[in-house]
Amino acid sequence: MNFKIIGRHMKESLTSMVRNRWMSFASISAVTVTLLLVGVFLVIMMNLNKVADDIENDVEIKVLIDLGVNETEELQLHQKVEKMPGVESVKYSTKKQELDKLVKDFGNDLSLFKQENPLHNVLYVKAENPKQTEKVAKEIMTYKGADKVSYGKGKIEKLFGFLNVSRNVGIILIVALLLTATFLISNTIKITITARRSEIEIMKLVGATNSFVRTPFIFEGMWLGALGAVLPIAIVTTLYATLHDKVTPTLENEIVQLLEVMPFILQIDLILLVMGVVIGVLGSFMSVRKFLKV
Amino acid sequence: MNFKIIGRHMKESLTSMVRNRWMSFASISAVTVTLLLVGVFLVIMMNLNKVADDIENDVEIKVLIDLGVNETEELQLHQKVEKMPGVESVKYSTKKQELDKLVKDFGNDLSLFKQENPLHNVLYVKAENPKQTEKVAKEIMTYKGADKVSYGKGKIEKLFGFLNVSRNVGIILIVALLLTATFLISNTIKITITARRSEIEIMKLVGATNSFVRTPFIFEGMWLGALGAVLPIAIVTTLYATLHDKVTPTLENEIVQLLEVMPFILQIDLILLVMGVVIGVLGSFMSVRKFLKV
Amino acid sequence: MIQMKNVIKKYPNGIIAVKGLNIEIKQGEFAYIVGPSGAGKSTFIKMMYREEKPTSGEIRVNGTDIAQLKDKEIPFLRRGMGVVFQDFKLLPRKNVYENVAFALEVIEEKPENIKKRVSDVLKLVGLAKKANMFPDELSGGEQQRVAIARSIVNTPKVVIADEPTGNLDPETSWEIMRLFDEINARGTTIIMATHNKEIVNTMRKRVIAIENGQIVRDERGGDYGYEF
Amino acid sequence: MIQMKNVIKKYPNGIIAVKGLNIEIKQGEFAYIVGPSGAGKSTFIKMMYREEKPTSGEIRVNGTDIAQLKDKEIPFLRRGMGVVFQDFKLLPRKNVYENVAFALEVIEEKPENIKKRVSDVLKLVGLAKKANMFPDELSGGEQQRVAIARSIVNTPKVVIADEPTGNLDPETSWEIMRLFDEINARGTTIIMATHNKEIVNTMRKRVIAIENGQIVRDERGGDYGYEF
Ligand SMILES: Nc1ncnc2c1ncn2[C@@H]1O[C@H](COP(=O)(O)OP(=O)(O)OP(=O)(O)O)[C@@H](O)[C@H]1O
Ligand SMILES: Nc1ncnc2c1ncn2[C@@H]1O[C@H](COP(=O)(O)OP(=O)(O)OP(=O)(O)O)[C@@H](O)[C@H]1O
Ligand SMILES: [Mg+2]
Ligand SMILES: [Mg+2]
Repeated sequence: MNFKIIGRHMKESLTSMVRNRWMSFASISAVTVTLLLVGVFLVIMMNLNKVADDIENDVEIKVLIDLGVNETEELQLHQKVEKMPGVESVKYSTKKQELDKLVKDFGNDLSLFKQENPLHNVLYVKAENPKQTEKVAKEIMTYKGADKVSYGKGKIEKLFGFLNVSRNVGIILIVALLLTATFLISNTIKITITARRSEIEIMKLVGATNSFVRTPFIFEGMWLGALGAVLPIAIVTTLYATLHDKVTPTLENEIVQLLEVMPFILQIDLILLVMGVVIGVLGSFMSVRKFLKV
Repeated sequence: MNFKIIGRHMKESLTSMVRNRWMSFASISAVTVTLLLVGVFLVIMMNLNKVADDIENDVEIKVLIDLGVNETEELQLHQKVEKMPGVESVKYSTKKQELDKLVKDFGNDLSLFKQENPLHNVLYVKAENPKQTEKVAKEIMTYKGADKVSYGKGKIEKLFGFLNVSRNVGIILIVALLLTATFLISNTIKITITARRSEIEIMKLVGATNSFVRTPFIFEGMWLGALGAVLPIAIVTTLYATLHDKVTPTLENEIVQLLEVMPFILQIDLILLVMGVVIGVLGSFMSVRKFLKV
Repeated sequence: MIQMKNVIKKYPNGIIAVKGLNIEIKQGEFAYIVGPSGAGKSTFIKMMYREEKPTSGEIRVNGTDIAQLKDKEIPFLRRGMGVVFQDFKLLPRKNVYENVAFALEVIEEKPENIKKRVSDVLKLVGLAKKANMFPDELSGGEQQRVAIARSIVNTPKVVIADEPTGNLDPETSWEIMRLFDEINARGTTIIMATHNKEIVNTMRKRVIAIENGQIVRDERGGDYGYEF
Repeated sequence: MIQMKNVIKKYPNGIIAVKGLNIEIKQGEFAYIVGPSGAGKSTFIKMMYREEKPTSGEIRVNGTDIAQLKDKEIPFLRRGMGVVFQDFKLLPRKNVYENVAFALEVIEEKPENIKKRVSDVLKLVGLAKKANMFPDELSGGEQQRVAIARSIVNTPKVVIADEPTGNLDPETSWEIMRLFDEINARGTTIIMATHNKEIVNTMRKRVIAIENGQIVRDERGGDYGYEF
């Protein structure tokens, strides 16, 4: 197949799409609506995933420092923990700060214990990877000056479990949605091509080879998919950029953050475009094939 | 139109559906896939909504009982609060129980205060409607024997805000999904009927009235929709029943509970069936109409 | 029964297929429409049953101007007419029996009558054995005969046939013509566009010749008239 | 160039349309296929360009048995043949020019040649002015002429025409026949199924009569032969 022929097929595909205006429009709008759905859910799911990550990353190890330890020893412990592999950050909190927190949470009833504070100084340690939390905690436990190390074992495991389930459900939903979208788009293209089976048969009867008949249809599938992706890309991009700008300030000091607009939204756009084009081309290819046996 | 004619149209619609096997199958599977999507998301969204309700309903008012109050007075307060309009339940907790909780949360450092417990006896009050929490709290504040009343003002309002946003997003998603599904189903039916426009035109040319041509198509739309709803109903029902059975035991003592299988799943099934049938019928009606002008 | 006055038909693409037709065809007449390819015969015929609406002029069928007909009334006009379309227009998903029966179902004929009547008509056109076959399983001539059967099955007042013997061998053509003649003898008007010189010249009837969208000749008992 | 040996064609519905055909048609011949409606003429013709595959028997075109042809090779068989289908088979979304040009695009003819050749052929069939119209804007006879134009545009070795004058007036029919005769004189084989007695009896050629799926007569310079 040379360039001239490809040009002919390209032109043919555009003419045919225009002459089948109504059907083309129906196909394109089905693609549009489906991809819009995919886009919106992808954005939501991936942000939820980010939220789960953020929450997981917020898990801390609380190291109660031995009451019988002096300041130098405390500093040594602090530095040692900071240099540990797998540790991301260490935050020191005096027993006074701890009591203040307690009072804030439990009311002034406890404030009469201010004279004789029974609490410990504390190191709050964050692991680089939340999955390492346990390992890090156990390691610290062996250090001198660490009285008690806690990281909410049961609670955190429960949280991790919950987040994992959510993430898996999210992935299943996304995959299901992608499959559904694939099916719907190729189904629509199939139906529109079936409506043109007699055209395909006539072409074959006049001596066209399979590829001669097929190529314009494949180009047409490509256009339908690409045009169907235009609106979803525009809408998802604009909406997310706007939403991100609005929401980010209110989340300024929170653990949870939205995904940055770039490059995230470009990736989504790419997924939508590729889905549209690939499904359009494949759907067209497979549907035409059925009617080529003449 | 008499019964015989309706019978004729009904038979006609079935024959036509069978003879257009391929197209019918394509339509039905598009409906199936779309409704399955709708079903799954409805189930998820409505359960998330339930979770939000559960969390909201878990908000409690904590009433610290005056330290200088005797047992009878405590009982009177308890009963008075219980009888208050808008109060759902009241739970009494001694100061010993309170300290135990504190110790459990904060470690043994506090246990040395057991000799001289500085805490109050407490009433935990739940409002019938979480929105009334503030009103109830203020009312109790005026009662004799209530020392301090707290219900996490800022925190709860933030939570409520968050839950409301989630709920609204959820509703928007559901509505968007329903609209999308409606569009996709009626679009598919439109395309399949467009592929048969010449049949419609021939019928008109042979002297059929609009309603004579239309009625079998409308029945056909109904079948397509109804058949398309069968699988989603079966799948969603089975899946949810299974999931509910599996998940419920693990949630036994949690605040959050899944929606009971009955009548919830019946409602979902009904929505799916009605959507399939109504969209099938309307989609068919509107598409045929376009080609009746002959 | 059918009168046309100054009928003009201009298609959307600008072609004026009929340029001022004036004609009257009385109940019970038998008229051939002849003329070269593209002369406007089919357009003339299509306007009688309102497949095409005239651009201007008046078309009266049994007194009512069908150019003014409301959409709702059109089916009732068509029921009084049996049409053999030049391209047959069979319903592809209905078999031979159902295609013919459809013209009776439309007028809500009783099922028992339908069965009898359809079988009879299929026998008349020689397709009794092919009642269960679908159009795409038929030869060209067989399809044409199904179209003819459908046009006469509800004993309409007029049969309008556009080139009804174009795909038939002479013998079958003559059978169909005898059928039309019989129906005509019982009072049915027959209007038939044809290129079949032999038929026109043998079975002498009124001949309306159209050329270039205008009537150039209108003779009772005329001949086909085009020599080459 | 075309030989058939014991060719039988049974359709999926059980009808045996061709019951043991033996025939040889030589390069440069002009053969009419005649016979009653439903005799098997179209089936016979369709097997030549492999629209239908014979149930058994051998069909040789230029020596190769096309019953054994691989799917891939079929287009190349068809390119050597120009076919006028009984139901025209025009592409509905292509205009007259494009429909005819398609047969040349298929063989990857140069665009400049296509333009010239298509215009010439459209002039031959009298449709030069309608090049930009779509099939559904044409009269029956005009559609048929587009089909004829497409069949001859790539100067095939054989033209196979199924009832090519069924929708044409006698004058246009004769023009087409003169065209076929000319092409035939230049060496092209012509195989033409027809019901037109006048043509067969006037332009004397080989006549192959088929009845009930079998050849009942095969005469050079024969006549149409069916009287009524
Ligand atoms: N739907 C249409 N749209 C546009 N032009 C049309 C349409 N139908 C017919 N024409 C044009 O109107 C003219 C008359 O067509 P018509 O079908 O009436 O001819 P006809 O006499 O029936 O010819 P034939 O004998 O070939 O069937 C032709 O030139 C044709 O191209
Ligand atoms: N696709 C098909 N499937 C089943 N049966 C068919 C099919 N095509 C034709 N037949 C049957 O085969 C027989 C021969 O048909 P064919 O089309 O060859 O006839 P023909 O000689 O061309 O007739 P005509 O002059 O009417 O065109 C007919 O009885 C027809 O009903
Ligand atoms: Mg005509
Ligand atoms: Mg034939």
